[in-house]
Amino acid sequence: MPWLSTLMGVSVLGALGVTLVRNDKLAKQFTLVVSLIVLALTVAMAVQFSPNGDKFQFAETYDWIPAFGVHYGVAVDGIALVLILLSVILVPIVVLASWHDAEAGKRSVRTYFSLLLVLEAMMIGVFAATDVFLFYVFFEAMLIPMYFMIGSYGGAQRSYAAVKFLLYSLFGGLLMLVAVIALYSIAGKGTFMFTDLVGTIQDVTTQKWLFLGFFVAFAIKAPLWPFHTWLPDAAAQAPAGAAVLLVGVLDKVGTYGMLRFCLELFPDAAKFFTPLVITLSVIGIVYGAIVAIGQTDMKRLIAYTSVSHFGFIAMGVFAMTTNAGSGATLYMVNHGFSTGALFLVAGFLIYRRGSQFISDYGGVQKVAPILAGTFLVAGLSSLSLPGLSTFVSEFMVLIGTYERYLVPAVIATTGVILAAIYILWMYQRTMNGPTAESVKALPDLNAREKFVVAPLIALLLVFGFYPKPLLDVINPAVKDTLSSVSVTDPKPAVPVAQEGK
Amino acid sequence: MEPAEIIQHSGGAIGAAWLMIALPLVGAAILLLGGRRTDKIGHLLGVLMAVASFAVAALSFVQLLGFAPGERRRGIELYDFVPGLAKVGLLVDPLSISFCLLITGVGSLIHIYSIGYMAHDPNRRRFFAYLNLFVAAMLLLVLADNYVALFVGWEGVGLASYLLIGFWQHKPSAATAAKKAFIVNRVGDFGLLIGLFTIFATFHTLAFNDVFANADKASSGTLTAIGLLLLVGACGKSAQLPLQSWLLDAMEGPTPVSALIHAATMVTAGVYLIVRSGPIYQGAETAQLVVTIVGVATLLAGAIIGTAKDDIKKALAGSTMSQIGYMVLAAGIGPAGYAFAIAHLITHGFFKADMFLGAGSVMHAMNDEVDMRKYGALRKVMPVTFATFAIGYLAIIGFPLLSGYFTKDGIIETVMEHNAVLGWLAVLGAGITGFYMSRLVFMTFFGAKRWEPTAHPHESPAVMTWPLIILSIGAIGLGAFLVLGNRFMTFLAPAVGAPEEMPSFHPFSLTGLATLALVAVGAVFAWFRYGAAEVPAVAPRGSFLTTFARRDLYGDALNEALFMRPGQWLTRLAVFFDNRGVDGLVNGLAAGIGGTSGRLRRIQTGFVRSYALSIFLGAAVLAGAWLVVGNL
Amino acid sequence: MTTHYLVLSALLFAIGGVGVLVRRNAIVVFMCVELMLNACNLAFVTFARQNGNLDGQLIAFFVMIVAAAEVVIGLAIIVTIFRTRRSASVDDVSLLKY
Amino acid sequence: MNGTIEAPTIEYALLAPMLVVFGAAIAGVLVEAFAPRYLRSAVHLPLTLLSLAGAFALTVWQAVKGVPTKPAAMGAVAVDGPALFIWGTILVLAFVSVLLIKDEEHFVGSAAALPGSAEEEQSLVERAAHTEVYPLLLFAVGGMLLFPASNDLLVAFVALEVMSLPLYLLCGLARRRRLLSQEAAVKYFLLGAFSSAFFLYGTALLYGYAGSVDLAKINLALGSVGGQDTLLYIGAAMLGVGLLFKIGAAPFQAWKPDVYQGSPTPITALMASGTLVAAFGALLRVFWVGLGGLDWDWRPVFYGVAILTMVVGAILAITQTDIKRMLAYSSIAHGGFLLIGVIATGSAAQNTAALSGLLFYLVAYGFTTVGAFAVVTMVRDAGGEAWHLSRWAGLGKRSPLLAGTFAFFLLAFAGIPLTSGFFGKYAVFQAAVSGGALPLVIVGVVASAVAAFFYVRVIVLMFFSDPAADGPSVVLPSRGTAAVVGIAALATVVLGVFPQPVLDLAHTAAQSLFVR
Repeated sequence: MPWLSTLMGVSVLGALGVTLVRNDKLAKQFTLVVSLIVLALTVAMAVQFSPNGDKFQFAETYDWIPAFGVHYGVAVDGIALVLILLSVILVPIVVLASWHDAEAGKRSVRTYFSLLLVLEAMMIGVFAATDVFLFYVFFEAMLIPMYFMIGSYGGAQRSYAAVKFLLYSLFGGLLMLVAVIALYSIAGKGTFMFTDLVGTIQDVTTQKWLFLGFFVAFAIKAPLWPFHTWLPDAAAQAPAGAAVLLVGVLDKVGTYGMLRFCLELFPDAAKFFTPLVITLSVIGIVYGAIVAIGQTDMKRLIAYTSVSHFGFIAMGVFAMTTNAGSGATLYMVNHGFSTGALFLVAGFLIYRRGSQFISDYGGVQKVAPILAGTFLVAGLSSLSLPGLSTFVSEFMVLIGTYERYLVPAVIATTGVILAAIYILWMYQRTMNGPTAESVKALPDLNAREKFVVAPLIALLLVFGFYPKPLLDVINPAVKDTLSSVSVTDPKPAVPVAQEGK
Repeated sequence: MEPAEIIQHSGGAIGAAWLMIALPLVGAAILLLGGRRTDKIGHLLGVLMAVASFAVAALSFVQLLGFAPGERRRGIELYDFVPGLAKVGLLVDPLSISFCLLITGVGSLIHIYSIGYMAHDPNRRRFFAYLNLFVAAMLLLVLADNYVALFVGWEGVGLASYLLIGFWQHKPSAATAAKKAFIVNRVGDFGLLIGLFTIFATFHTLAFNDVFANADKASSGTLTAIGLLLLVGACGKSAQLPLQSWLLDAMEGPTPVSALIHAATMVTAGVYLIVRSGPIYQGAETAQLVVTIVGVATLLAGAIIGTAKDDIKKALAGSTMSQIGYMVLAAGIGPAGYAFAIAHLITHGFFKADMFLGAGSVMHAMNDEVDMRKYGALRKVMPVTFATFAIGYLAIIGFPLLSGYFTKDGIIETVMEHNAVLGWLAVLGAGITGFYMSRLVFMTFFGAKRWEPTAHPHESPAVMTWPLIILSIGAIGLGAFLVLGNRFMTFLAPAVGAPEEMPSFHPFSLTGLATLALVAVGAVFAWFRYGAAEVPAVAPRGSFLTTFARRDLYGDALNEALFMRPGQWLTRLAVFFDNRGVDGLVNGLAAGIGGTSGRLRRIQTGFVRSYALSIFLGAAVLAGAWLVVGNL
Repeated sequence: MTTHYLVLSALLFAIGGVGVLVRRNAIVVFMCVELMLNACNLAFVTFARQNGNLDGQLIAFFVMIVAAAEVVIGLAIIVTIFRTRRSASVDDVSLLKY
Repeated sequence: MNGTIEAPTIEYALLAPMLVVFGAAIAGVLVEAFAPRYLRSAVHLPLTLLSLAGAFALTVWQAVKGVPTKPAAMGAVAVDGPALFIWGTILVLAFVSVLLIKDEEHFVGSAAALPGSAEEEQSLVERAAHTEVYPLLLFAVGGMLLFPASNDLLVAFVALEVMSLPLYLLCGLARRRRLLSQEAAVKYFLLGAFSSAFFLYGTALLYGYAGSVDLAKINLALGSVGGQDTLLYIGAAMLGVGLLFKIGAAPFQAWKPDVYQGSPTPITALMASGTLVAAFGALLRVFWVGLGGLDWDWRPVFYGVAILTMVVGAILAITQTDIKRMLAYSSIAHGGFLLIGVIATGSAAQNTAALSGLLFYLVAYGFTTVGAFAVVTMVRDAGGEAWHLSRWAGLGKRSPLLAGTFAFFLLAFAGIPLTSGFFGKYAVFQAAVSGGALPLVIVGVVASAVAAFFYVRVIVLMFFSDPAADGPSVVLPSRGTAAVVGIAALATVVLGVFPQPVLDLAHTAAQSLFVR
C-alpha cells in the first residue's frame, strides 16, 4: 500500500473538502477528523516500520519530469519517520488549539483550516521526499500556506512578519536552487534521486560550494545564528497554532536537511565546515538564551529560546557522533512537543488577556492553577528537566558533542543555566506574586484546552522516562548516515569491558 | 579494604526496592492530577505513601543484613533508559540503604508533622504532593546505580525544592527564593553535567560499577578534573561555598520544607555524591584537598552566619551549612572519614529535623513570627517543644553522650589525624556552634517575654509534638549506637571501603577536651549575653563583624556584583545588538534596495528624447564593447 | 573609393540620430529617423556596388516602401496628439514617467 | 550573377499559417471598406478567431507532418522546429488576447475626436467603435509570425515593421485615459522607428561584410571573410540594438513601462506575450544562425546586457505604484532571465537544452502574463481600470477568487514551485549552469529574490490590508475575459505540475535546432 502518498492524498483531499463545507463549525470538525485519520494512518504505517530493515522503507518512485530527471520519490528512514510522526501528531492538536484563532482574523475560517491541511501534506512530503528536487519543491511551496496563515490571521505586525518570513526563506531557497541545479549538472547522473546522488561529488572544492548553497538555505530555515531574526517576528505575529507548526515542524526541515543532505551529499565539505557550524551553533545557543532573557513579549521569548534550541540541534548534527546525531534527531521531535506546548499554553493565556506582554500578567497561578501548571511543565521541558523527554535529547547531544569537541560542549552546557533563568523568570513574572488586577477574572483551562495540552505533556513525560521506542528507530538511521559520511565515534580513554550499562 | 563486588539481585524486599521510589511518586501523581477531588485524602495519602516507602526501606535493610558483609551490594536491573548511554538500575548497599532509611524515616515524620502544621492551608494537598515528589526524587538519587539516573533524581530534588520553597508563590520573596534556589542549583548541575560528560568520554559508560572498577586505569589528571566537577555539583546541592547563597533564602518555604531540605534530603545529596564517588576521589589527592578546604570554609562560614541571625530559621540554616561543612570535610578525607560523614549526616538528620520542626512549632504558636527578639521565656508555655528542642540543641553542640558528640567528635578526631590545621579549624567551628546555638535557645526559651501583644503562645497539637519526641529520641541515642564499636563503619565498609585499622574511640583525647572546653566557653558567653542579660527588641547595629555575618558574609552582594548586574547589562546589550545589529542589517539591506529603486526610477524621466539618448548611448556602448571583445 | 560613400552614409546616420536627440518637434524628430533610414539605403547601394550584386539596391526599394508605411502611421499618430495638445513638441508628452 | 531572373519557388504549404493570418487581415480591411458599421464587429470577431485557429491548426499539421530541414521561399523564410513551436505559441496567445479585445470597453469610439469634445460624446452615443482593431491586430500577429521565421535580415526588417506599425496604432486607441494612450503611441512609435533604423543600419553593414543578408551566408562568411571585422562587429551590435529594443532589455528598456501603462490593456497583454515571444525567436535566429560562429564575441556582451536587464527590471519594479507599470518592469526582468537562456549556448546538446528551456519559459510566461493583464482589465472603478496599487488594497476580501487567481499569477512570476514560472526559470537556469554561466544564474536568483518582493507586496495589499472605503469593484467579466483568466490560470497550474508534455514538445522542437 502506498502509505506516504495516501497520507498526503488524504490531507490534500481534506483541504479541498474543507473549502467546500459551508458552515464554519462543521469545517473545524471536518478538519479535526481528517487530521486524526492522517494520524491514525501514520501510526499504522509506523508500526510496520522495521528499524533494522532497509534504510528507506515504504518507498514509492515514479517519474515526474523525465526531462529534468525528476521523480516523485517518497520513502522514510528512521529520521524521517519520527519527524513525520511529530508533524501529524501536532496537526490535530493545533486544529483543536486554534478553534477560535481564525475568527479573530477577518478572513474565512475555512481557508485557515484548509491551509492547515495543505501544510500538513507538504510537511509529510518534505520529510518523505527521496528526490532532491521534490524535496526542494516542497521546501519552497511550504512557505506559501504558512505565509498566508501568518499574514491573514496574525497579530498587528502580521504583514511585515509574513513578508519577512517569506522573502528571507525564499532567498535561502533560491541559493539552494542554484546548488541543486549545479549538483545535478556536476553529478551528471541525469537523476535527482537522493540515493543515486550520494557520493557522486568527489571534488572537495565543488562539495564546499554546493554545501554552502544547501547549508545557508537550511541555516535560514532552522534558523541558525545570525540568520534568525525573522523567527521572532514570524512566531510572535503568527496565531499560536501556526507558530507551533512554524517552529515545531517547518524549522525542523532546516536541521533535517543538514542531517540528510549536507552530511550525506557533501561529507568532505561537511567535515571542512564543521568548526564553522559548531561555532555558529554555540553562539546561537548562548546568544539566543541571553536575548530570550531580555524579552518582554512572551511569544518572542519562546521564539528566542527556540533559536537556542536549534543551536543544540545543529551542534548535535555536526558533532557527527552517534549519541549527538541521535540526540539531535530526538531533539527535533521533543522540541516540537515542548515548544508546541509552550506556545499553545502561552496562546491560551494571551487569548484570555489579549496581550503578549509579560508585564501585563502576574499571579495567574492563583486564579488559573491548571493553566499555570501546564505552563510550568511546558517551561520545564524547555529547560530540559530530567524526566521530560527534552532532557534525554539535550543530554545526548551534549555528551555526544563532548566526546569530540570538548570546549564547545562546555560552553553550550551553560545554556542549561540560562534556560533556567529565562523560563523561571518568565514564569515568576506571569504566574507568581500578587495577582494583577487585569487577570483577576481569568478563567482556567476549559475542557478543549485541556485536551490540547494533555497529549503533549503525556508525550513529554512518557518519552522522558522511556525514550527507547523512538531511539530504536532513530539510532540505526543515524548510524547509517554517519557511516555514509564515514566517521566513527571516538574511542574512550579507558576501554570498559561491557559497553552500554 | 576495597568496596565489594555488586551482586545482581532479585526477589524479596530489595527486589522490590523500586517501590520505594514508585510509591511516593504515585502519591504525588494522584494528588496533582486528582485535583480538588483529592483534597480530603490528600495529606493522608501523602503520609501513607511516605510511611509505606519507609516500610519497604526497613524490610530491604533487614534483608540486606541477612547477607554476609561481602555480599551486601545488591544491584537491581530495571530497564534500558537511553540505549547505549544508560540502563537504569538500582543499587541497594549499606550506603544507599542508610540514606533510604533516613529519607523515608525522617521524611515520614515530617509528613506527619505537616498534617498539623499545614492544617489551615487551602493548598495542603498540593503541599503533600510536592513532599512526596521530593522524597521520591531523593530516593532515586541515592538508589540509582549510574550517574544518569542519579542526575535525574538530582534535578528532581531541585524541582521539588523549587516547588516547595515557592509554595507560597503569591509572596514575591518566596517566588524569588525558589527561583534562586533552582538557578544556583543549576550552576552546580552545570559542573555535575560536565563531570558526567568527562566520565563518559573517559570510560564510555556512566554505570557506577564499571566506572569505579576502572577508575584506577584513568590518569590522575582526568580523575582530578572529574572530582572537582562533581564537587561543583555537590556544592550546589549541599549549599557549600561558593554556592551557599540559596540556602538561607530557602527559608521562605513552610517550615516542614526547611526541615526536609536540611535534615533528610537535598543538602545531604552532595555528601552522598562525594562518598559514592569515592573511588574517583581516591585517585585524585588534589580534588580531595579541595573538598576538605571547601568543607572547612563552609563550616566556619555557616557558623559565623549563625551567630548573627535573629530569624530563628535563618540561624538554623546557618548551622545546617556548618554541619554539612563537617560532613563534606570528613568525606574529603577518604574511607577513614566516610563512615563519620554519613553517621553525622544521619544524626544531624534527626536533631536538625527535631529543631526545625521545633522552631516550626514555636512559629506556629507565635503566629508565624520568626524574629527571636520577639520570643523569650517560651519554655513554660511550650514544655514539649522546649524539651525536644533542648535535646536537639545539646546534640548539635556535641554535649557528651548525645549523638552529636559522637559523630562530630569522630569527624574532628579523624580530621586531626589527617591534617592538624583543618582539625583545629573544625574545633573552632564547634566552639562557635556552641555559642550561636546557645544564643538561639536562650533567646527563644529563656529570658523575659518579648512577645507581640497579639501573640498567645500555646503548645502544638499532638500530631506535631509526637514527631518531635521521636526525633529527639534519635537525637539522643543514635550517635552512640552508630559510633561505638565502629558499628556503622563496619556496616558501611562493603560499600565505601574502610581504613586499614579501625579508629578506636577514646573519650578524653586532647582534641575532644579542647572541643568541649570551647563549646562550653561559647555557651557560657551566650548565656551572659542573651540568657541573663536583657535582649534588645531591635537588633543593635553591632560591630563590622556582626553586619558581615548578618549579610551572609556578603555572599549575595558578591553574586549581585559579579553575576547579576553584568548579566542584566549583557542581556540588554544583546537585545539591543539583536534588534539594531543583526536584524538592522537585514532590514537595512531591504531598505537599501528600496532606496536605490526610489532613486533609480528617476532616470525614467518620461521624455522621449532622453529615452532615445539611452538607446543611442546603449548602441554606442554595445558597439564599443563588441569591438573590444571581438579584438581580444 | 566606395569608402567615401560609406563615410557619408555613416555621417547621415549620425546626423539623423543626433537630430532625434536634439530636436523637439515630433515631425522633425520623425524626419530625422527617415534620414537615418535613407543613410542605410545609401550604405546598401554602396555595398551593392562593392559586392557586385543587386541585392543591396533591391533592399533599398523595400526600405523606401517600409519608410513610406512608417510615414503614414507616424503622421497619423503625431497629428492626433497635435490635435489634442495643440503642440507637436515631444517634450510635452511626458505624463508617463518614473 | 547575370541578368536572367528565374521565377522564385514558394512552398505555400509551409507558409500557410502566415498566409492565412495575412489573408484574414486583408479580408478584414475589405470588411471595413464594404460592410455596414453595425455588421462589422459581428463579422470581424469570428473572422479573426477562425483565422488564428486555422493558422494554429495548420501549424500543428505542419509539425505533425514533419519538420522541414531546409529554409522555404528561396531561403527567405525558415519554417523549422523552433519556428513552428513559436508560431503555435504566438497564435494561441494572440487568440487569447483577442478574447480580451472582444470586449470593446477598451477602445476609443473615434480616435480622431478630441478627448472630452462634443465629437467624442457623439461617438459614444453612437456606440461607434474602431473595428479596424481586428485587422490591425491580425497584421501585427502576421508580423510576429514572420519575424522569428525570417531567414534573412531584409525579411526580418520587413517583419519587424509589419509587426510594429499596427501596434503603434493600437497603443493609441485606449478608450479611457486617452492622453496617456496617445503618449504611449507616440513614444512607442518614435523609439520603435529609431531602433529599427539601427537594425537596418546593422543589416546594411552586415550586407557589406558578407555580401548577402541571408543568415546562412553571413554565418559562412564569418569564417572566410577577413579584415572587415569592424564592419561585422558594429553591424552585429546595431542588429542587437534593434532586437534588444523589442525585447526591452536594458539599456533599451525605457519605452516599456510607459507604453505598457498607456496602451489599452488587451494590447499590452498582446505585446507582453506575443511580441516578446516573436522578438526572442528572431533574436535567437539572428544570433544563433546568422552569427552563430561569432558566439564567443557576443556572449560576453549579452552577459552584461542580461545582468543589467535583470537588475534594472527587478530593482525599479520595487517602488512602482501602478500595477501595469509594475508588470512592465517585471516583464523587463523576465526578459533578463530569458537572455540567460540565449547565452547558454555550447555543444549541440547544450543548445537543444537551452533552446527548449527558453521555449518552455516563453510559453509559461506568455500565458501567465496574459492572465495577469486580463485580471487588470477586470478591476475597475469610476475612472476605468484601477491601476494604482493602493486601490487594490483588500481586494482579497472583496473578491477572493479573482484576487487568489492574481496572487497565483504573481507567485508564478516569482517562480514559486508548483507554478509554471518555476519550471521556466529552472529550465533556463539549468541550461545556463551546464553551459557554464553559473555567475549569471547567481545574479538571476538574487534578482528573482528581489523581484519576489514586489510580487509579494501586491499579495500583501490584496489580502493582508483592509479594503479602501471607495475601493474599486470587480466588474463581472465578459465571457471572453473570464475564459482568458481561466485558460491562463489552468496553463499556469498544468505547466507547474505536469510540465513534461510541453517540455517534450519544446525539446522535439529544439532538437532540430534552427535550419541553416
